[in-house]
Amino acid sequence: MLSRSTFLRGGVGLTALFASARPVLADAPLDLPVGGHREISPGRPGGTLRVSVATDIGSLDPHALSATNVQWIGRILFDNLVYLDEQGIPSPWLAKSWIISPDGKTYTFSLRDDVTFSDGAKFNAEAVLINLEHMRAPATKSPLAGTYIQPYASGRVVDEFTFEATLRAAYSPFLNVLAQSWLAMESPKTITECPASLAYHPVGSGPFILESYKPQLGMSFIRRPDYNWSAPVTGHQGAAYLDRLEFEFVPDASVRYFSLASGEYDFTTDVPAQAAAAAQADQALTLTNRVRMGCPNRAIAFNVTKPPFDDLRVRRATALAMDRDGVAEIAGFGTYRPIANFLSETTQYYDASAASSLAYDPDEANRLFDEAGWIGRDADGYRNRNGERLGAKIAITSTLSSIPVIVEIQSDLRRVGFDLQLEALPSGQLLQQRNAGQYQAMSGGVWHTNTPDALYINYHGSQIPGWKQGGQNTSRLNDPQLNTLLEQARETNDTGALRSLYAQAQTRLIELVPAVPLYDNHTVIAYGSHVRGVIYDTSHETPHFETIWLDEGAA
Amino acid sequence: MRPLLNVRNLHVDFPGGREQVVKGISFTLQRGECLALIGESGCGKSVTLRTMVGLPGAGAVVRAEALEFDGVDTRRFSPAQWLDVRGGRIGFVLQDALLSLDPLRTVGEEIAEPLRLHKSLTREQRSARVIELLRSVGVPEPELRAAQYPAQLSGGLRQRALIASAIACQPELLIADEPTTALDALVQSQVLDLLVSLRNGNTAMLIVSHDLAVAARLADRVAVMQAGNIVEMGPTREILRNPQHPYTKSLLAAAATVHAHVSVRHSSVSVPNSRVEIATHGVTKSFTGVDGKRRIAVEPSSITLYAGHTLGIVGGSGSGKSTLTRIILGLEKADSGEVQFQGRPWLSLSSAERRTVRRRVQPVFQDPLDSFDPRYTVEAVLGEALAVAGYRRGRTRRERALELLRLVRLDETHLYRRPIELSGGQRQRVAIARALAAEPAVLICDEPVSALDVSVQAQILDLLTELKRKLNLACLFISHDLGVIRRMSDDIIVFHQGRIVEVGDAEKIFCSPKHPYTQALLAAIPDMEWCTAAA
Amino acid sequence: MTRRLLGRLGAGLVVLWGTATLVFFVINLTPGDPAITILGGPDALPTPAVLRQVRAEYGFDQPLWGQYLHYLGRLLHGDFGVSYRLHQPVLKLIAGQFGATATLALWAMVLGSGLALLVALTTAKRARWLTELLTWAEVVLSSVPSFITGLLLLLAFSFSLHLFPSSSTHGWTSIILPTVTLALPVAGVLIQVLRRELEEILEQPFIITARTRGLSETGVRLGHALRHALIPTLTILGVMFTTLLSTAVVVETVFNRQGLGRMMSDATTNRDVPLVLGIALLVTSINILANIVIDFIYVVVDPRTERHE
Amino acid sequence: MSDLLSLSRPLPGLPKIGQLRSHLRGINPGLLVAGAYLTFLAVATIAPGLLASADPLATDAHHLFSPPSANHWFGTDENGRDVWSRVIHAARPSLLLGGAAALATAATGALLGLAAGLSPRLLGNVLMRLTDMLQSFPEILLVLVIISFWGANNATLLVALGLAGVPRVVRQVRAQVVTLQRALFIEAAITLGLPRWLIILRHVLPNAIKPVLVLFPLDIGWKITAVATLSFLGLGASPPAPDWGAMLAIDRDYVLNGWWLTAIAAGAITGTVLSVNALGRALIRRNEGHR
Repeated sequence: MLSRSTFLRGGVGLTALFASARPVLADAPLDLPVGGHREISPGRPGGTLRVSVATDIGSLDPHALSATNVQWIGRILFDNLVYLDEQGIPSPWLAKSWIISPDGKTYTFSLRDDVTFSDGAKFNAEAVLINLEHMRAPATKSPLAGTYIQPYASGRVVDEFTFEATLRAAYSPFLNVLAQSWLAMESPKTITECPASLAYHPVGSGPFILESYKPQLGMSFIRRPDYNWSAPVTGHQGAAYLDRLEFEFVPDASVRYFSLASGEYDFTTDVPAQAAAAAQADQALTLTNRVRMGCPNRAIAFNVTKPPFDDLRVRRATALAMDRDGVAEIAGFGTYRPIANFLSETTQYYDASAASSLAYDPDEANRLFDEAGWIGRDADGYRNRNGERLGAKIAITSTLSSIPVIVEIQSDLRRVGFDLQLEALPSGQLLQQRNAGQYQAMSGGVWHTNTPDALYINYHGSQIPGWKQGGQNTSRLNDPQLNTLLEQARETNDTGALRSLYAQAQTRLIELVPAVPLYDNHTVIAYGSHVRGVIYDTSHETPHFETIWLDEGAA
Repeated sequence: MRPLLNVRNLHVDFPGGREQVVKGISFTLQRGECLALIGESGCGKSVTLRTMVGLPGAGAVVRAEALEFDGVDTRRFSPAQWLDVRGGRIGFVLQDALLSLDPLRTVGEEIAEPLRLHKSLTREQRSARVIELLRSVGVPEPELRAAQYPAQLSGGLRQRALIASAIACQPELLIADEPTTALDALVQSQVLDLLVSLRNGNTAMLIVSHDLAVAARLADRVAVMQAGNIVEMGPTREILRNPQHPYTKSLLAAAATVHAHVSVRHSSVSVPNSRVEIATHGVTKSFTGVDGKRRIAVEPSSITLYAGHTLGIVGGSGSGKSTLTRIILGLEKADSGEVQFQGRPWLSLSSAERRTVRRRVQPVFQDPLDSFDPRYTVEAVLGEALAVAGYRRGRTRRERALELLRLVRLDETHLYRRPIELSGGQRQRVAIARALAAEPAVLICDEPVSALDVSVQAQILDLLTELKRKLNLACLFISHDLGVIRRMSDDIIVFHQGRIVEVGDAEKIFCSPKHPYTQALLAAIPDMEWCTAAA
Repeated sequence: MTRRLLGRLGAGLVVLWGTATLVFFVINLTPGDPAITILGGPDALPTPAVLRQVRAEYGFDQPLWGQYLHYLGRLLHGDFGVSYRLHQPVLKLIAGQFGATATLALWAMVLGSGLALLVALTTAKRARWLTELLTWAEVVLSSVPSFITGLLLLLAFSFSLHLFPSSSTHGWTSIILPTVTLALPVAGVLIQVLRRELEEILEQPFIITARTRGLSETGVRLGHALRHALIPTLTILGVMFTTLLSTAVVVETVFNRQGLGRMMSDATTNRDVPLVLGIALLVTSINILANIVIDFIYVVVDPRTERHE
Repeated sequence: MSDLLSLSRPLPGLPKIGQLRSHLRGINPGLLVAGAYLTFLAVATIAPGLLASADPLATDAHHLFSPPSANHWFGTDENGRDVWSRVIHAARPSLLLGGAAALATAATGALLGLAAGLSPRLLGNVLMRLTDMLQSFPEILLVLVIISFWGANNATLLVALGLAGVPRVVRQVRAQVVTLQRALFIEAAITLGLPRWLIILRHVLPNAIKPVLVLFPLDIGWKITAVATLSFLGLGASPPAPDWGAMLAIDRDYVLNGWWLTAIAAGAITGTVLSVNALGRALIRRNEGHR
């Protein structure tokens, strides 16, 4: 997902504001997601949690959305068939157990028999069938869930609590994606009777029930008292502790920080990076910073089919010219980790050995440009070859929030004689270019998913965006060797084979440089010190709300 | 007896602004007496009036040895005392009732205002009193009028309503600033009658006018003001008969030339053998009014204008005289009929054909300033007209322009100024010069002197007369002022409600008017016997 | 009167039709892939079947003229379509946001014009230094862009002094700063116009007449001048409506308020075509209606208007 | 809203040079400050290098948010760029775009207004209905639609901002043309036998566009505000080009890190609009004084 966060929060007076004006550029320790996925001790029930959120996603049907917020909204309203354990291995949730056929094409799930949806509908094999059909039905217009289960061919209700899914081909990420919030189980009754209402009146089996949703303004949830089926990995028993959750949309970064610090809110799901240092310094606040799985932030994705980036030497040189530490500093003010690999470190089968060869090396960058024939220099200091200036346009949306990062990259590239021009386009025109492949480079963004199959989605030759299908392979890379590796990884469930295949894929990507990974994809949240019991989702590293409780004595 | 007003050595000036406006005037006014301040525009008479009610204007500095109303020094009045005096003991009538009555309030509300401020009457009593007042100033259907807005009333009725509001609280002093100036001759006469009738109480009256005739009709005494000073004061009859100060004399002389009974025309009585310059045949014109009804502006009318001859057209406002002249100028299309210029058709020409001869018929408008492009200097104004007459840009054109300026008694210094920087009389001279620059055969003068002071009027009229003779121009002369018409015209046409009611030799019409409207018009001329004697 | 009203309404309908047409074509002639937009933008990963479904459902596979006629037809039935991004009926969305902006605009109008009337009535034609001061005040008020005023107020009163909540939903006090931000430029323009008008009116002969009747300064200003000053005020308020909406876009963004303004800017940046069209039509009709209403209020305030018609 | 300032009468021209000195003597100190500020901006527009030597685009990831100092008069921003230099270099695009948009509005409006006022009744009415349409459609929405859908480059910004305000000018010019056609000096020219085209060219046109010219400076102020507002909403100049509104939009997210950034950008915009408006108003007042 492209994460888009802006804005601050807090209760510091202007004096404090000016005093803390010098940014803290270093020493903000990185809180890598080690643990934090399991409830340590039971909390105290009662109370209302007030939460500020950067953006409204406009709709609440996870199957019909691809937005980031679904990750934690999903855990509030819904449950999934499976849940990842702390090692990233699928573990039971609504499905108690499952059997995978040797050819990897048939999954037989044995389901819990005590789960109900908040509209009274019962959770059973029929419900799973209806949900999977709903995700892939064209009428749902699913931008994500439907694609994640694309290999799913048919489902069969074996008995009331046994469901059998048949895939067209083996698809090793199948269980992982079923653990993601976008593939949550919705009430079969609502899906069949009133699918249109799912957008603003979703019904699930989760620990909270939607009380109200006011677009652009906020939403509130109330506890479901009879909830008793949290994923075993979370260690939580019974209903949620909080009576009520109140979310309000606060797009302005400064306001988000100041209103948290002043106590107008207890919690924010989106701490602006620039306020992280201040939040951390504030004794009354707790700040957590977690790295998410998937592809890290690639500020630039090269179009490998168009000059100048059809030349591998130019791609590599461009990548080596970027000062990764500087960029990470500008983007994250010390909260974001620089990374030079195509998978984030927390993702399963991350291969650390591949990482070093894209490290910042301007001398090598210059050498490569020379080698590629870009020897001349013009009056502005840019390289040229046969009178043609070395440069490219990068297409960005005019509302992109990470502009300082692109600007820093532009400045880095200028030092090695590469003229990177920013072309801010309305999103519609950007999509047009993206489909038609008429761009030299694009802002790559992040792609969060809980499986290394992220690489398939982002770099497999079948995933090139076009008019017929969406796609995330904006590098338009179609490397037979890489394609084979990623296809094979989808077809096996053997851990050893997977590890080897994904390691090879990562190495291959570093050879090909279709994009430049720069820094990790983080979730930065903060909350008042009276807020206790915050645990994180194993798939998304976003907070769970059913385990949160309020320690009034500390408030 | 103690005078109601006692003013001694009054000075009013506006520091940082214009020069002193009132420079030490003295006068007294007894109860029941009427004093008229006479003078031309800018002589300080209006400021004097407003000083009497403590409203000389923003930033004014008032000094005087005595400034007493009913024995009390008005300079000691507190603001609250002034509020009691104004409207309660002193009534004030301003010049133009259309502007002097609040256009957003009904006539009744306006008249009730002083009653509300000074008398404790119930709402019913007030409205009854308003009706009574309206009736007393001669407004017919007072109930209806009280509910109407000022703009819905005719000029005369409006002025009466304004007077009614000033006398609502039976003030001891009624002050009137040019009370009849904006009105047609007939209406003016009726309003004067009303003011005369009001004098028959114990009310003192202080009026200001530029019109000697008005003073003659109303005032017991006259004070002549010039540039902030009273140059002469005395009983009306005496001053008018036997003026001592040269300024008074010149004023009277100017008025006399304007209003001369004796013909001062130099052309022979009629010139039957002269060429016909303009002839109209059955010209008609009607407009669609805002109410959607057709209103006839000009009924079939035929007039003939000879070279070297002046044809005067007289009539009240809205009588159609201006529409007819606009048709003759080709600025308005006629519904039917034809106009001939020098025997050839004029109206029926295509605009392109007419354009070549247009310069031969030139207008002089009432408001010269509006007739000049605001961006133009006098030189450019004249230059444009000279170009039409065939003068190319260059020395000859400049010399011709200077020649024209001299002809209208202006000089080279005026050439580079813009009309806005000139006085009213000078502007009118430039307008005449422009008309002459085009070398016309016919001059059409639409109220050319109405906006000017009397002494300036006389000069402009003299100039026109002289030029007409010198250049043998045919002249169509439109005015509402009978005196001016009589002085200028060989023949006269009387217009009334879009129709020509009387045509004929000027003297004959003045001596023996046939049509009742003409008779009424002539009867309304203020009596100016004394003027004649003075001249 | 009735005929005139019908005439105005008829002309209004033509204007609406024109607006709908203009916006429809401006939007649809721009390049872009609305299907992907509907599916959530660049991070959407739809299957080919989903893309086909979306294009068919929204008629993108039809020629533009077909889409236009279809769109007009639906408009005639009062169907404004479903938002691309929010997946809810446009009318419902607009209805949900309208109140907030209307309340804000109304208070701003009241505050702005009240302030302007008060200042103008008390200060017109007074001492020179006061005039000088107010001339500058007018310039400042109407020059400082609203987003700067808003930021300053937010910084000073919310972040620093904690007098008002920084978030938009916390109680009635949260409307105060946005209202002030919105009202200040209104006041700036109105004060300027009113003072010019009043200075002219207070020179009029009928004001002198009123004074000579013994009417006090307050009486003159309230009894005569005020009503005259209301006429240009009305004209401005009519024009002001669109200005207020523009300012609302900014104010709602700065203060994180929900409302039509923010929905409008969100809808345009997200290329939510049905929503943009819906808002355009709504705002245009309100504008037309407001001006008709103001025209008729004129008749009440100014008896001359009707006769001049 | 500025059509409220429209003057129904033709205005006389500007004062002559000779009168200028006496005007200067009585001039308001505030206006002098405004004039000085604009002169400074003019220099910044023509030769920004004279005032700021640092490269407005050069980043320095290791000196983000430096407070104002001798090296960096206004400190550095979120990319470590010199803010003083950025503020100075941002003057040109703001002023040029503001000026060009105002010019586009005035020119388009004047042409259409003349056409509406002079063309036959039917055509004139059609033009006026089109104007009504444009006027009922809120400017901000028009601008947002054009820019969101066509992109925020200089050309679309110019079109969008130029179009906004055109109805006002059309109405103003048309009203002026209609009034002028009945003006006495036009009739005087007709009676001189001048052809219609010459009268239009010589008398109608110059007098009709005078009020537009008088309001021109105020419109520049409005357009500069609009440019800044659009940038603030994220619809303005493309990064990394220095632009006041964009600086403000980005910097307000960093209030915590460098509050002066917000203050400086806000100050630059406010100062410019204020100066332009103050001088524009003074010009109007002077014009009225000469009526």
